[in-house]
Order: sequence, then C-alpha cells, then structure tokens
Amino acid sequence: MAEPLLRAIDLVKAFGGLMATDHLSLDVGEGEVHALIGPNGAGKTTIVGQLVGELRPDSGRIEFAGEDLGALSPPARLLRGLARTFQISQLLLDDTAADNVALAVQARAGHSFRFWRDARADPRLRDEARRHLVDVGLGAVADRRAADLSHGQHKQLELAVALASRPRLLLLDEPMAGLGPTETQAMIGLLAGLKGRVTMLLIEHDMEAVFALADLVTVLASGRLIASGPPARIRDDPLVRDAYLGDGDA
Amino acid sequence: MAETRALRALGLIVLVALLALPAVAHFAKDPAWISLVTRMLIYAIAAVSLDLILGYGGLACFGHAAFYGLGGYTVAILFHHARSSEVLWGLIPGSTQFLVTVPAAMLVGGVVAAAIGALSLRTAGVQFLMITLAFAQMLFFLFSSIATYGGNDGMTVRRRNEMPGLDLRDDTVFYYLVLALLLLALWAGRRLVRSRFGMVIGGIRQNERRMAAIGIDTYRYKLAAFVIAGMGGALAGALMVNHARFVSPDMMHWTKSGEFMVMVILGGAASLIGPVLGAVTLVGLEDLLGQIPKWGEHRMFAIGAILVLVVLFGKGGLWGWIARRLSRGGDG
Amino acid sequence: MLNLAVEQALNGLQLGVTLFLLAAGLTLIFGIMGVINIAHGSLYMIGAFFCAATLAATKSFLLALLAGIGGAALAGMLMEMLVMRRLYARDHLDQVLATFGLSLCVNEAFSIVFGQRPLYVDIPPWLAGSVEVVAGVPYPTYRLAIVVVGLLVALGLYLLISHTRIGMLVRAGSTHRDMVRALGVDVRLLYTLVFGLGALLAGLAGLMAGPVYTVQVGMGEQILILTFVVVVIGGLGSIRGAFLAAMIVGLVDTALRAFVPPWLKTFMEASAADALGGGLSSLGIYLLMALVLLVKPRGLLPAHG
Amino acid sequence: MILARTLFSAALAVGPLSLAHAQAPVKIGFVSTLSGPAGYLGQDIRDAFLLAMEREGGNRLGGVPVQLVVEDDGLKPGAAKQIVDRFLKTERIRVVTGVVFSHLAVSIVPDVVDTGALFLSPNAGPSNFAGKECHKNYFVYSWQNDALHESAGALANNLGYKNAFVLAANYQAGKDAVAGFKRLFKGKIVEEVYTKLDQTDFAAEMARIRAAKPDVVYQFHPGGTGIAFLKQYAQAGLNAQIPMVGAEPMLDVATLRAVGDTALGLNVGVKWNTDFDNPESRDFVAAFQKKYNRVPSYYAGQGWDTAQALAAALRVVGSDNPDKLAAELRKANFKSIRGPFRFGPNQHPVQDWYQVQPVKNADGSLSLKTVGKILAGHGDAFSKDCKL
Repeated sequence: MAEPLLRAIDLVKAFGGLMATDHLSLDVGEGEVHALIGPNGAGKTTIVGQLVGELRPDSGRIEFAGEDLGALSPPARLLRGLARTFQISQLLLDDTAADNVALAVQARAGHSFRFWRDARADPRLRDEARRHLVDVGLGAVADRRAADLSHGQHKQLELAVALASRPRLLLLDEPMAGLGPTETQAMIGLLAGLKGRVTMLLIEHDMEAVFALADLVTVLASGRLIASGPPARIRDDPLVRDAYLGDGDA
Repeated sequence: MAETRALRALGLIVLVALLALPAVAHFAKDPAWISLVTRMLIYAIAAVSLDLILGYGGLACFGHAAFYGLGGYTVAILFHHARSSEVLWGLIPGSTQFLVTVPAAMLVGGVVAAAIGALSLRTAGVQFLMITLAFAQMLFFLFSSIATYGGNDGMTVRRRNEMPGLDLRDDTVFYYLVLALLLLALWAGRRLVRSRFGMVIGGIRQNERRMAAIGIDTYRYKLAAFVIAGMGGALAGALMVNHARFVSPDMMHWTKSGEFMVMVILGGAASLIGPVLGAVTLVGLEDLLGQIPKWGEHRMFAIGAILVLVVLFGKGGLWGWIARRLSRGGDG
Repeated sequence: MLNLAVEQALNGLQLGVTLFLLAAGLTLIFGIMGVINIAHGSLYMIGAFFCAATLAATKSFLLALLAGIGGAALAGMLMEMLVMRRLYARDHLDQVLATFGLSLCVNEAFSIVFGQRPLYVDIPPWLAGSVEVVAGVPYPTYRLAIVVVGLLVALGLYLLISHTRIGMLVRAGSTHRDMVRALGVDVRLLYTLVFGLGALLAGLAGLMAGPVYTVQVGMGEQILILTFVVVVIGGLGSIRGAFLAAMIVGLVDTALRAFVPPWLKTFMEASAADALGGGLSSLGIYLLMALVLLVKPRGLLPAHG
Repeated sequence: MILARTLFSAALAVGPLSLAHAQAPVKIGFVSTLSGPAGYLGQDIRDAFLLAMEREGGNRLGGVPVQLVVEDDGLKPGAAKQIVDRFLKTERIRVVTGVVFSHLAVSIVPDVVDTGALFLSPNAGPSNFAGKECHKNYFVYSWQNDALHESAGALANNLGYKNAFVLAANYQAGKDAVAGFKRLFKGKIVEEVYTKLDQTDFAAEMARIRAAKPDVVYQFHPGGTGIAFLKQYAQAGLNAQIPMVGAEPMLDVATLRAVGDTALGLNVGVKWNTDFDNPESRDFVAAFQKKYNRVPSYYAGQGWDTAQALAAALRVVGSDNPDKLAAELRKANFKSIRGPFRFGPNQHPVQDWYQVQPVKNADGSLSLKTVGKILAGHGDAFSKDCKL
C-alpha cells in the first residue's frame, strides 16, 4: 500500500489535568473509509479539532499527503484538500441552501476579493452549487433559506458544502447524529455512493452506519486507542465490547 | 411582488422629494431645510459605511467617529496649509480642491483603518467593541492637544473647497453634490454586498467557523471591510467639514461613534436604506424636538425613550418595521 | 521620594477600589446575564444624588447612606424588570443601544428633577481631616475610608461568591448559563437580585465619590468608559479579573500622572516634558488596554474557560 | 413606534415652516448650552436676558419690541451650526447671541458675520477672533479668554508670590489659560501639569504639589472637574498650607455652593461681583434674586450687560439694521454693572479686574467678597493684531 493520505503520529492533547488525546496514532489510506468510534468523552471531537487545525496538539504530528500540517490554519488545511462536516450544523441560516454551497465553491476557486459583480448571478458558482445539492438530494430546496430546512436536510447540506470544496479527505463528524431511521438510511446511501471517490474519516455513534460503510474501524476510550482493524474483528473484540458496546451507549 | 412594487414607488417618491427639496425650501422661504437635509445625508453616508461592518459583517465597531474625524481633519489641515502656504512635514502642500482633499481624506481614513483594523480584528465581540473605542479615544486626545490645528476648540475652514464647474459655496449645489455622493455610495454598497466579497462578509457574520471550514481566511476579509468602512467614514467627515466649515475633536468623541451606531440600529442594520432612515430620523428628531419651547432642552429624554422602545419592540429597526407593514399590506 | 511613592500608591489604590466597585457590578451582570449595561453609570449617579439629597434634607449621614445604596439597588432592580429582562436574548449591539437610551432617559429625568447645578455633599465630620500614614505623609482620612470600604466589599464579594449558595449559582451562571436554568432555580429572581447587587455596588461607589468628585448629572458617563476599560482588561465576567485590572488601572494611571512628567524632565526641556507627560497620561490607559487585548484577547483572567 | 410618530408630528407642528410668520418685533437669536451638565451656564445668561426684556415692560429692549428665539445647542457644534443656519436663513435674524463655549463660538461666528449679521458674545472670547481674524460685526461682552487668566497672574504678583505650581486640563483652553497666567506672572513656574480632560481624581497631582512646596497654586479645570479639584485640594489638607489663585470660572456661585466651606481662603480674579457698589449692579442683583430666587452668577451678569448694550443700540437705531447697530454697539454706550466699560480695537472689553474671596455669612452660607483691584483698564494681548 502506498503512503497513507492522512497520518496522525503520537498526538497528545491535555486540558488541565484531563488527557483528551493520549499518544494517539492513526493512518487513513487513500480511498478508504476509516471509522473512528468510542463512547462519549472518548476524545473524538478533540481529534477532529486537531486534524482540522482548530486545536493545536501539545505534541505529536499530523501529516497530510506527505506534508506536515504543523501550524497551518483551518482554511489553509482546507485548501490542501481536508474538508469537514460539523456534528452540530454550522450553516449560514439566513442564506439559501444554494448560497451556502456556492460560497464553498467560490472559496475553493481562490480568493474572494471581487467587489463588484453580483455573485448570485454568476453561473460558474451557481451551476456547480446546484450539482452538489442534487448529489445530496437537496435539488428541490436549493432556493429555500437554510433556516427553513429540516434537521436531516441540514445534515445533507453540510455534506454538500463539504463536497463543494472537492476534498481529498472528508472528515465526517457524526453525520447521523439526531437523524431518524429513514434519514439515516438515506445518509448511509449517500455516503456509500461517495465511497471510492473520496477518502473519509467517519466519526460516528451509529454502529449500523459504521459497519455498513467502514473499511477500517478505530476505537477510542479516554483518549487512547484501544483497538483498530476491519469491522468484523472489531465487532468481536471483547475489549471493545467491554469498553464501548457494553455501556449501553450505542 | 406587491411588496417590491410598493417599495419601488416609495423609493421613487422619496427620490423626487429629495430632488425637489431645494426648490420647495426656497419657495417656502425656508432655505435652512437645505442644510438640515444636507447634514442628514452626510450622516447617512457615515452610517451606511458603518453598517457595512456593523450590520453586514457583524463587527461591533465603537470607533467609527475616528475615521469620520480623520476625514474632516484631512480637509481642514489641507485647507490650513493652502492658506498659510506652509508645506506639511516638508512634503505635502495644502489644497482647497474638492477633488484633491476628499480623495486624500478617504486615503487617510483607509490607511488608519488598516492599521487600527489589523490590530483590533485580532479580538472579537465585546473586546473588539472596546479596542476600537480605545483607538478612537486615543485619536480624540491626540487632536485635542495639537495646538497648531486648534486643539480642543477646533478650527474654522473659512471657505468650502473648490471644484471646477461647480460653485460649492452655493448651498443648493453642495446639497446636490452630497445627494449624488450618497446615491453613489448606496449603489456601490448594493453592488458590494451582493458581490463575492459581500457574500463572504455576510457569511462571516452568520458563522465565522463555517467560513474558516470552507477555506476562507476570515481575518483578511474583515480587514478589507474595515478599511472600506473607514474610507466611507472619512468621506462623510470630509463632506461635513466642507458643509460646516469647521472641524473639532468632537467629531471623534466616543459619543459620536455611539450616534452612528444608534443611526444604524435605529434605522435597521444589515440593510442599505436602514442607516439612511436612522440618520434622517435621529438628526431630524434632535433638531425638531429642540425647537419645542421650554421642553426642547429636555429632548434627550424623549430620544432615549424612543431608542429603548425601538430596540425592545421594533425588530429590525425602522426599516424592518416599514418593510413588514408593506408586506402585510401587500398580502391583504 | 519614598514618601511621595507611598502617597501615590495609596492614591492609586483608592482610584482602583472606586473603579472596582463599579466594575464588579458591570462584570457580574455581563458574566451572568450576558448584558452590556451602558446605564451602569446612571446607577452610580443615582447613588450619589439620593445620598446628597437625603443628606441635605435630613442632615443624617446614616439615612443618606441607606438612601444612596437602597435607591440605587431599587433603581437597578426596576431597570432589570422593566427593560433588561427583554434584552438577555438579544445581541450586544441591541443591548448597547437600549441601555444607552436608558441612560439618556435617566440622566434627563434627574436634570429635570434636580436641575443641572452640581450638588453639595459634605464629608462626615468623623472622617474629615488627615491621618499620618507614614511620618510626614498626611493622607485624607476619607480617602483611606474609601480604600478600606472598597477592600472590605471585595472580600465580602469573594466570600459571597465562593462560600454561599447564591455564589455557587453565580459562579455556575458565569460559566454554564444553561446549567443554572436546568437546576430549577428561579432564574428570573436570581437575575433581578444580581442586577440589584451590581446596582448597589455602583450606588455605593457613587455616594462615596460624592464628597470627593462632583455630584452632577452626567457624572456616571465620565467614569463609565474607564470602568469598561477595567472590565475588559480584567476579562469579561470575571470578578477576580475586575479586581486585578482595577488595581492595575488605578496604579498605572496614578503612576503615569505622578512620575512620567518629572522623569521626562530629567532629559527634556521642562515645558515640552509637561506637554508630553500630559498627553501620555491621557492616552496611557487606552494604550494599556490595547496592549493587553493584543497579547491576551480575552483579558487577563477570562471567566469562560 | 406610535410614541415616536406622535412626538415627531408634534415636533413638526412647531417646526421651522410654521414659525415663518409676521415680522413685527425684532428677532434676536439666542443659541446656548441649556441641556447637559453645563446647561445651567446658558440658563443663567438666558434668564438675565429675559429679565432685561421684562424690566422694560415685557418683550422690549431699548423700547423696541423684540422676540427672543431661544434654542439649545446641547454643547454640539453641529447642532449649533444648524440652529444658526435656521436663524439666519429662515427666520432672517440679524442679531445672534447666547453662546457659552469657545469651541461653539468658533464654529458659528464665521457663518453669522459672513452673512452680515451681528454676533454678541456673552461669554466665549476665544483668541481666534481677537487678533487678525477680528470682525466688525463681532462683539464680546465678557473677556478675551487669555485676559481672564492674566488677571490671575497679576493677582499672584500682587499677593507677593515668587513661585507657582500651575495646573490645567490638557486641552486648548487649558493651555491658553496657562499661557495667560504666565504672561503676567513675574515669578518662577515650579511645575506645569496638564491633567486629563475627563479626569475626576486629582490625588496624584495633590501629592506632586505637596512635594513641590510652591508659594502658590494656580489651576484651571472646567465645570465639574474644577469642583472635584477644589474639594480634593482641601481634603488633602493643602488649602491650609499652600494658597491658591484662579480666574473667574474657578469659582462661580454654583461652584461655591457645590464645594462649600472648602472654598475659604481662595483668591480669585474677577471683572464683576455681586457686591459691586454701583446702582446698576445693585439693581440687577436685587431684580434677579427676586425673580429667580437665586444669586446671579457672573454668567448672568454678562447676559445682563449684553442685553443692556443691545438695548442701548436698539434705542438709537430702532430696527435691526446690522450696520447701524454695529456702529452704535461699538460706542458701548451703556451702563455696565461692572462700572466703566469700553471696547478695545478688537471689540473685546477693556476693563478693571478685582480680587475676590469667599466669606462665610452670618447664616452659614458663603458668598464672594471683593477685596481690591488687580488691574485697571486691562485689554488683551491680541488686539494689536486687529485692523478694524
């Protein structure tokens, strides 16, 4: 196998006395779907923060496509192809769904220091935005205000916005959180459709989704890696059952 | 669609009224209206420029008067040096040409805004509010103590700037010039907020974290918006000094920054018409209430009460209220 | 020289505690309710006016003291119930505008009732005169009393916040606002009480300042900006931060005024040194705030996280 | 919102459009600071002006029917400009007066005199219009700002002080005040301190004064800050050790009331005081006290003198023809409560300056007592540059 797309090497992050990330190493290979699971408080969100650059690890390194991300800011990481969705949707609620996506298209296209021409009338932005919306099944509501969409649609829109950045790696922070059974199935279908096109690091609680999508599963508890391997092995790992599946959280 | 038609009609009526104002004022033998409305329109330019960062960008700037005052001082200082034919710092000659002084004022406003913004934008929220206030207060104290330019008493600019082909000393001509500049500013503002840049600024207000996540370095965009707003504030200050023929540190006092904020929020933030309405209303109220015999000197009581009521019950300011009424009328 | 330094340190301390009394209320209100209150200066004025008017009418310092702090606290609670309550969910701009309007109203109402001429307040006879703190340095007893009261209040606030149930709620409220709501506490009552406490402290600062400064409409706005500087330097919502910042601001401001011009004179021509020194001391506090915020954007001791 | 609308239409009803009616009486525009902390200064001037009109049987000055149009500038130059604009253009007023503060005068005087109207300043006397930029239509009835502080310098000489510690607020008027004091003071300046314009606590300065041990302290702080300074000076125990001199604004009747007994021992240079022994002064003080139930301040005195000067000119001219009025005003042919009054070449007063001290009355209240003359026939340093 070639060099992994994303490597996290011996990350450590502590808040006060609490070890949120405890000497964690993690590889995500090009094209694979790698799931990261663990009970609440296992340190998943902290990992996401460090990977996208919102948090600085106390020690350790993150490499993306062979480059040390070091102190790069979140925007700089995105421009290298590392996009993310948010667990709690972070959308521009006053704008339409299409506006939300078009902004990401515009941002990917380079700087936005264009002061004069009407951005909403620019077909280069609008056409691509609409394509991404159709891809995630939001084609019909493209011109609705984000605030007026349902929770499930917000999750889909998050995905469309992330895809508009044309990422090499998509960091999905609990895309199923708060979804009903049918919506979850739809989302799993969407992500399955993306598999192979985009590398994904999937942080998720929903075991059904994880086992349906993941090539590899890594289990965290209290900031430490306790198991990593193909889904079938993880499912039967007594340590994992004990630490995670047994606590009734799933 | 009845709503937009009603709005268009309203806009047209207001525009015609503004164009006809000098003639009406002269006919009514009440030419003071011209300078009152000129003042409103100049404040409107300042308020619209503040709204770009305050309303559209969500950046609570409490130091806009700094740029307004700098614009004013630029015009006054250039005038002062043109009159005394002393060369400023050995290299800048004075000028009384409107087409020189006003762009110069905007340049100064922009450069200082870039400096203040570069530092202030490292903070956010209330801290940003306070740090912009601090910078404005520093400039206020600085200009209060420069004796050459009148210190706290300020200085008079005995004549308005000149412009080829236009007699700016004529109040009516000056009024039309200010009106034209306001319309220009509104048009430019409209293009700006709808441009790619404007979309980014609006996005930053709604969710800065999201903007960073789609690869936008928000700091640079906020700084650019801050500079544009500073230039707008300086334009207003330059016009005001031409109008009033007087400059003083009062133009930079924190209460003036507060007044601009009041205009924006009273009229309706994150709209272009709102700040204009706010400026007209605030200046008009102060002027008209002040003329009430005896109780006029207590007008701040009424103005304060109106502010409280507008914030508590009038969502979106005056413009929000008007827009709601129009759309309700359109539905029924 | 040492005597001068001792005296100036006391002066800095006294300015510091006055600022602290104002800043404590402001930062408490911000920390718990998330409201910026521009009308806080009006509460300071209310305390001073009620005290001065009661003193003139009754000649009793005790009654004047009660009227000052009671009046301010009542006014504060009234303010909370009528206006502030509706502002908690709003953004900071709306809060600034509404409370600015409120301060205009209150000031104008006082100028209608009391007129604009400054009022006279005397020092209680048992606090008049001076005490010799260090040999050769007579220091006004009244100012010492302000320092003592201010420090006692700071201690009281510390005990209140770290050792009582209300204090626990206040602490929780400033870090986890939603948690307090979830605890089933009567949040409305808590808010009204906290606002009343903040107002009381402002009123106390105002009435103590009366005999030293000027009792006049608009006196609150003059000191309000400086108070905001203190609150922001200290870290919004943090009482410990407000105390630290108030002391720093008080001491730095005093030191700038006391020692910079003489120091400049050691290598500059006298009148130029005086002019520059005056300018520096005017700018000093704002410069200090800008520097602190550039290094620590959330202030010295931020309350949240 | 309904309130806003009602107020707005109520305001419109009294707005300028409806004020333009019959022109019978001579209109006098009175723009002054009536609101805010400094509002009482403008009110005193206005009340004295109204008293002068009432004493002629109501709404008359010099026998000519007049209408005083009073407006409040709120201490804002912009508002003052707007009011004056309305005075000049809409109401066609030819005589403007009332202004208290120098920076407001600086902002509106050019507008008034450039349109040929008259400006009668009852208080502000900035240096801007005293020298090269003096104007034939501009008259000052109080003092030239510097001359005011020169009186304090001369007073310090007369009292035999050899060195002085001077303090002023750090703004132009403060620097002018120090310059004025130094112009006539012959002794040495120990230290020159500029305080913040909005400073309320002067403890640091008190300590510096104590350490410097000067013969005398001279200080100028406007409005409320001046009151705070005086109180803190006394509380620091300094008034028992180091005497203080100052100019008129340091101690008017309102200030005196606010600082109480701590004022005892001060020496102040003034051009008029309520105890002046001339019929005009006695008459004015009695009438003012009767009507308004308070002691007139020197601001009120200046308002009264301005009204008397205008009355004298109107009596001769009979209309508001500005050129004729200016010619009459220049003669200063009226009875001032100060006694003899004449103009210098720049139409600023040339007058006597007196030393006053606070004294305690039998009932425990305080008043100012005149104890001697400081300067006689004193003009100002700028008049030589004025070519009228």
